[in-house]
Order: sequence, then structure tokens, then C-alpha cells
Amino acid sequence: MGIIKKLPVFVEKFPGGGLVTTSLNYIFNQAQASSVWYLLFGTACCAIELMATGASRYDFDRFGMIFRASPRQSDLIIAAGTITKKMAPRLKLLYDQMAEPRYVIAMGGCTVGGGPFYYDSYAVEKGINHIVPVDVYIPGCPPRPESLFEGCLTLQKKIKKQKIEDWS
Amino acid sequence: MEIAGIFVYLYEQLAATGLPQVWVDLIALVVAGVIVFGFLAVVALILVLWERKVSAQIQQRLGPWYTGWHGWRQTIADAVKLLQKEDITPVTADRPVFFWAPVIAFTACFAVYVCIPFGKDLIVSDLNIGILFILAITTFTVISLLMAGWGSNNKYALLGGMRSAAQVVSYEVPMVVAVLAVIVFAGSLSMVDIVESQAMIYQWYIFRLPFGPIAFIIYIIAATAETNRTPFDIPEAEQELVAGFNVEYSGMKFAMFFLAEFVNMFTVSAIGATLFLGGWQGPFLPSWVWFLIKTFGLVFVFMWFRWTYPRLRVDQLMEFSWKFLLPLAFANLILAGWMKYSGWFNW
Amino acid sequence: MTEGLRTEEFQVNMGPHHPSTHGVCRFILTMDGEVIISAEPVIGYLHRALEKICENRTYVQCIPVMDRFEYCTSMSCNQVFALATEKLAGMEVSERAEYLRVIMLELNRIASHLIWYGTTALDLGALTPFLWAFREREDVLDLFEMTCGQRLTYNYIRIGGVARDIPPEFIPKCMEFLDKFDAKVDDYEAILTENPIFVARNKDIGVLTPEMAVAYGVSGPSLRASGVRHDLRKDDPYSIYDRFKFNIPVRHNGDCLDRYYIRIQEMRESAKIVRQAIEQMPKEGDVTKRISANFKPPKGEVYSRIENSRGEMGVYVQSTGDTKKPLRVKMRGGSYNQLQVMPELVKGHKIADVVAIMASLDIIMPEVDR
Amino acid sequence: MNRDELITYLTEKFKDKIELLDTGRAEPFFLIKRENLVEFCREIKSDLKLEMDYLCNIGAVDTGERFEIVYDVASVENNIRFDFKLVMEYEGAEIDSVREIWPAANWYEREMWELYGINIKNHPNLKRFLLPDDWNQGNPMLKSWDAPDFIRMPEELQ
Repeated sequence: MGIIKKLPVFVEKFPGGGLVTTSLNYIFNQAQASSVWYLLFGTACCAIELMATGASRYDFDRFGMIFRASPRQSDLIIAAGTITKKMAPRLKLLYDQMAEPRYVIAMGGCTVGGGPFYYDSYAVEKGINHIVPVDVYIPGCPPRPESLFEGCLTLQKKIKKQKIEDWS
Repeated sequence: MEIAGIFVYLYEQLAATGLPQVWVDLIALVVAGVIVFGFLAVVALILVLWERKVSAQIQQRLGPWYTGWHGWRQTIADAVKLLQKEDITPVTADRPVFFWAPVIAFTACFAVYVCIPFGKDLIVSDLNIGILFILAITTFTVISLLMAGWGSNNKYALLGGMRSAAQVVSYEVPMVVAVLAVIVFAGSLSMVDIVESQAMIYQWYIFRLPFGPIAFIIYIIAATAETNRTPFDIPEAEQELVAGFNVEYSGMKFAMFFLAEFVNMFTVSAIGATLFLGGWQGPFLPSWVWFLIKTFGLVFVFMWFRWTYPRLRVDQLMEFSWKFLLPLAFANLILAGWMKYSGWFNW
Repeated sequence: MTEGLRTEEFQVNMGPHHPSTHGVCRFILTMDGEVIISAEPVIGYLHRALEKICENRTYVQCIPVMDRFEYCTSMSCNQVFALATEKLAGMEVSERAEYLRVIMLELNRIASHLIWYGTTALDLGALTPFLWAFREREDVLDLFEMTCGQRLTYNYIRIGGVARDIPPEFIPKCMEFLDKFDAKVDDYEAILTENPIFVARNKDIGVLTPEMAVAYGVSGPSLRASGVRHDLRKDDPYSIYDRFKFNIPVRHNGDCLDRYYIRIQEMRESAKIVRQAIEQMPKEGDVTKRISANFKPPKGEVYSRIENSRGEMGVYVQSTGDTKKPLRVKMRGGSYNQLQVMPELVKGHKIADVVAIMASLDIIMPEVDR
Repeated sequence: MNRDELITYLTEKFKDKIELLDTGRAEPFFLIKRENLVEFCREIKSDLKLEMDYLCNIGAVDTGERFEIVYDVASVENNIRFDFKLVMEYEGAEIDSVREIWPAANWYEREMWELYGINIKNHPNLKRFLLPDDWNQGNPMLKSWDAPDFIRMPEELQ
């Protein structure tokens, strides 16, 4: 966590510090929620929908979401597409490389629970919650861009409810 | 309204308090530094948002929209978020180098503003070697990029760092030679003198045919390369090197690189405006408004490049610099010298 | 002077998560500075065992699985499997259904080439063409959505026909799209084809000789860019492709730029085919065929192939005749062979060229890994 | 060359080496012997009337009793296409590589080796590539294959 996060905990001990903490909490959460940079991570069909969502008609940028190629600079993995057993360690690695606070959206049936490859497939991981903690699940094969927006807005809501104390 | 007057008034008030002259100058310098720093921080934030809006317009999108009215709070939110992010230093990284790289990038890009005239009499310090100082300081960026590439201990970062070193060194040369042509005409290295030599619009160096426009184009091309922007953004080529030299940086350190990049863009635009577009010279409006208009106009040109062009390959980039730009710049310099010497076009 | 100096080769791992490997391909590049000495593709990061899955599905259930085989052109996947099964069962497809298939296949080809166009530009560092291409792609997807309710995995072309007839507003909307599409392709050309940087990045990069292309089984636009006039729509006509007039663009250098030109031309040709198909299509007629859940084609085996936007797409189906499940479904995608030939193409080029070559071959990983 | 001409030509040229299978109206399908594979492939590629220079696909089939290897070949030059296959028992499943004849065969054979466990003679690069590097559960495409986390689709869903 950044140093700045330790400050409010310290401030709270003083009289009136609670007010400062609460407003800081609000500002931090607002800032975080409206600037979720996602990692450019797509494996299969959902990646095409993810690209379409970033493109002109749907435009992820409206919500302040831009893609970053490096996991170090991103806040969110949108796991778009099937995660196979061969890919799973990579996803874990990418998640580990990200800086806290970090979030995961499981986009599409495959990442939610194996999807169409649940039966009869020897190679597909049955849900990415076995690999990384997931914040929001978006079902669909592939989910429409609108569903993806819904998922991202849900994530924003979740971020806005965070408490500073939980972080440090 | 000229804001330079305000500063002069404040300075006089300070001097009237009876403090020793050394202290007065020191306080004045610190205050000027803080003002420039604050101004540039705001400019960088505006530029990031503006870039996103420009790209959105070109791509028929809206750009940031829901963070405040038309997304005006977007970059503030980004900055606050980056403040909170975890600060990762890879285990394998060379710690001191890794730490100092963004700091150097950040400070170097601000140091330039010591001798950039923001308006009439609005300059922190009018060095008599102003332009030389600026060109020297801007080269600092390359050291920071190289440090970032080396310190990260990541192959992509290293490739990015090496590329940027090669690129900035290659493009520094034609840029300096192009600027020299202007200096030859102005007869001074001081930024203020250069601006004052282009008092009327036909005296702007961009309009001094034939050498002016050529020098200006060379300068713009080289400046695009200096700031690592498309089509010369190979050091951080997203599609080849993931994120190039800053691939391992997160949180605040990344924000420093990010801001430095935009401040650098503003810097080269400001220098371009000063050298070729008459700096703060202009009718009716206050001088500092003219300066900002011209600078932002150039910034827009850089953004326009970015969202239109694909990226060059590393060897093409070098060839372009050494085989085309540099000979052209030298020929231009000779032309300018001859024009100055013969006095034909010396209006 | 330089005697004491030596350079050392080093290895760079590109992928599987890399912005420009079109999914999850991984390359192990051995490099000398920026120059590539050898490249070894590592695949399998998207190996989802589609072939195994198909073995435990009925023929009807195989169609949605095929959708995921090549999601950029799901229609082709449906078509190739339907074609194989129809050949096995000796089934006829109604006239109108054939026309609908052609319309959908060609529209899908356009959509797929638009993805290719966008990602190619993106890989070369230009972001704007990518967004432009996706803008038009959305219009195509609107048409698909209108027809089958899906944007990506359509499950529309079924065994013996198609899933359902098109709604009445489809044809005006489609004509509207076709009318403006040519001008949009002109725009695409204006921003990339006429751009000297783009041309410099692609000219004489990754030259694929015709001999090598055929030997490695390269197909589709990549083969035609090498000067081999081979298009299954003309040479091995399936469905009703022999009824349309269209050109097969061929170029002879085999470099990235030629592959780019071919695909741009193909978009225009596809639009022509759709136009003709809409004109010739019978106004009404049955398009679906009711197939029982226990549909069992007779014993036999067949390899059917069609011209997909990425080359020859084929499927081998073996039926035992006594079960409702295929004994074996083997899928063949154009990208598989194009990725095989890539190590040969990238040798001696720069790391930036790997990206350009991969984009120009239009490799997409599900087709490789299945 | 149309379908019938092709069948006549091939059966005459290779007489007892190949056997025509009945597959309805699809392209001609032949059965060849395993030991003739390389020779046969070389012949059909070099024969000027055939010139099968293009390898579409190679697929292994596990019929539950034995292996079948199916080759789908085409000629870009003469625009003809046919398929042939060979049959072998599980025990000592091994074929010769046709990589020398069609370089495209490289990955198809590698895949066969990996997923079916069929050994490829004279193949220079038999390395794992589709399955995870640490895979230790055998050859998953075999009909008899099973693993703890492998769930078959229940009959009632079909």
C-alpha cells in the first residue's frame, strides 16, 4: 500500500481525526472507482468482446477505464476467455505482479465455472476462482458489452464501499 | 493584463522590508519555482485529459465522461489513485537505480523551465546561455530512461531503455543543428533575445524563408522523437515491448514517468513556440496568453501525430535521423549562415 | 579494435500474455541485439480440447462447440461442420438457405477482416484505425444480432439449413451497410495504405515464397499474396459460390504489404458477393430442416473444407453409423499452418517485425490450439 | 481430372497397394498399408498428373479398437483432392514421418504423438506443445482415457 494510506490511520487518533479520515476515505474511493485501469488480458472469444467494448460504440474510456499492457500499472484483470490448465499459472503470475489494490472480473462462462467446456474437456480450468480471488462474475458466452459494463459498474460500487481501515 | 507586473510589485515590496538582498533573491527564486511547479503540474493534468479527449474525437468516441462534467476530474482521479497504489520494487531490481530513475526524469523535466519565457518579463532567470541550458537539461531524460531500463532488470525494459538512448542521442543532433540556424539569425543564446528578435509576425523564424520552415519541421520531428511519442514511441512500444522502460514501475513512480512525459511534451512545444512562433509576441492579448495559445497549438499537433501514425521500426528510425534529417539540418544551417552573412533577408 | 568485443545472444519470451500475440501465443525468441536469430512458437495456452468434446456430443450439439473453434468467423465453423455432416448424410439444402448461408459467411468474412485490419494497425502502433474498424464491425454485428441474437458465437448455420429466416428489416439494413462500406474501406486505405510509415514497416518484410507457402500448407489470403491463385470458393466450390461473379485478388511479392492489400481487396469483393446474393435470393422458401435429436448419419468419413477468412478451414468427421455421436471430429484451421511457417519468416528480422508478420498472417489462437 | 478419373488413375497406378473405401458422394478415400506410407506419399507428390503438393490435414482416430491415421491431401496445381488412411493396432503404434515430403506435417504429427501416443519415426522435434508442460496424465484423446477431474457429459443432457 502506498504511504499515503497509513496517514489516515494515524490522523484518526486525534480529536476530529475521524472526519478527516471519512472524507479522505470518500475521496480515495471515488478516485479509485473512477480510474480503474484494466490489464490487456484476453485469451479467447470474450477478448473480442472486450476489444469491442473498448471501441467506439461502447467506449470504456467514458468510465475512465483505459488499458495498460503491463500488470504493474493496472488495477483490474478482466479475465476474458477460457483459462486452460496451461494458462492458469500465467494468470496467477500476472495477478501476483499487480500492485495492490487489485481486482478481478471473471468475464464469460468459461471463467465463471468452465462454461461450455465444463464437460468432456481435459484441458480447461473449471472456473478461475480456483486460481485468483474474483470480485465480479459476468456470465454469458460471450457476455455482451452491456453486461461487461454492468459488471464494471458493480465493481465500482464495490470499490466505493471500501473502508480505509481494511487496507492498512 | 500582464501578470509580470504583479511579480515585480511583490518583489519590490519584499525588497522594501529591509531584508538582505541575498535573502530577497532567494525567496523570490523559491516562490518562482513553486509557482512554475504548480503551473506545470496543472498543465500536465490538463494535457492528459486533453489527450484523451482529442483521441476520443479522432476515434469518434466520447472519452472520459462520467467523472465530473465531461470527465474533467478524470486525471485528478487517476493521480489520486496512483498515489494509493502499492509501490512495487522487483526483487531482482537494482534498487537505487530503480528508485532514482523516475525522480531524475521528473526533476529534469522541470528544470528546463528556469529559462523559458512565459510572457513579457515573465521568466525565472534569463540566462545568457538559455537555449544551450535547455538543450542540455532535456537530454537528462535519456539518462533516466536508461536507468529505468537497466534498474528494472527486465529484458523488455532494457530493450526499451537502450532504444530510447539510441533514439534520443540520434535525434538530439539534428534538433540542435536546426536550433542553431535560429541562433545564428538571432545572434544570441538567450531566450529573451530570441523572442525579441521576432517582434513582428513576419519576423517569426517559421516565416523566414527559406531556412525557417525547414528548421521548424526538423525541430518538430526531432522533438516528437525526443518525447518518445508516436511515430517514434519505440522505447515504450506497447505492442512490442509491453510497456518498454516503465514495464516494472507501478504507483507513484509510474505517475512520475507519466507526468514527466506530458511535461516534456509541453516543454518541447514551449521551446518550439519560443524559437519559431515568436514566443509571447502577439497583438491585443496579454503576452502569456499568446505563449499558451502557441504552445497548446503545438501540443495539439503532437497529439494529432500520435493518433494518426503507425510506429516506425528501430532501424528505420535511425536511418531517418542520420541519413536524412541530419544532412538536411546541416544544409539548412549553412543556408542560414549564408543568409545572415549576405544580409539579404535580414529584415 | 573490435576484436575484444563480442555480442551475446539472449532469449526473450514473448507471450503468452503479450499485447500483440493475438490471444495467447508464446514465442521464445533468440536474439542478437534487436535481430532475431530463431523463434520458437509455444502453443497450447488455449487448448480447450474441442475435438474431445465433440466426440461426446450429438451432431446437433457439435455446432455450438464449433462456434468456439474460430470465434472471429463462427459462421464458417458452423458451415464447415454442417457441410461435412450433409455430405455424410447425403442431405440437400434448400435454395434460400444456401443464399442465406452465403450472405452470412461473407458478412462474417468482412467482420473478421475488420478485426484483422484493426489489430494490424494496433500492432504497428496506430490506434485509430482499430477503432474505425470496430465501428463498422458493429454494424455487421447488428445484422447478425438481428438474425440470430448473438454477436459472436452465432450457432446459425445448422445441419440441413439455417436456424431461422432473416427478419424483414434485414435486407434494407444490409443494403444500407453495403452502400456505405466501400467508402469506409477507402477511409481505411487513406489512413494506412497511403501512409509512408506503414508501407515502410511492411514492405519486403516476412517474404513468403510460393513454394514455401504451398509446402507449409499456408492458405487463404496469405497464399494468394505469394502469387498462388487458389481460392476454394472458386477452385472447390462449396455451397453455391459458383453462381457469383467476384475477383480473387492475387499479388506476387508475398510480403506483409501484399497480404495487407489482399485482405483489403477481399473486403470489397465480399461486399460484392453479398450484394449479388441478396439480389438473386428467392423471396421465400423453407430455410430450416427439422432434425431429430437422434440424428445418425450413415457410416462413413469425410473431410470438408471451405475458404475462411484465414485460409482453408476444414473438418474431418467420421461416423460409425450406429451412434448419434461422431466417432472423431478433427478440425483444421488456416492459422495452424501459418503459425508453423512463422519461424522461417521472422529469421533475421527485428522484434518489431515479428509483430508485423504475425498480424499480416492473421493468426488467431483458437484455430491453432482448438 | 474429375472424381471417377482420379479413382481409376490411382487404382491403376498403385494396384494392390491401395484399396478404395466407400464414402458416398464425398471425395475418394483410400486405405493404404502402413509400410507403404512414405513411398506412397512421395509417389503422389512427384507424379506429374497428381502433384499432391498440399497437405490439408492429418488426423488420428481412435476407433475404440485400433488407430486410424487419416491424411487429407490436395493439389494446388491440378486442383484435385483425395484422402487416404492407414490402420494399425494399439500395440507398437508407430508411423513414419512425412515431414520430408510436406513440411506442414510437422505439427500435425507432433500433435498426434502428444494426444494419442503414436510414435513418429524420423521426427526431429517430438516435444510437448499443446498440453501443459507438467502434464502427467497420459494421452487424453484416447477413448479409454480418464482422469479424476474429467467429467463426461451425462446422457440425459444429450
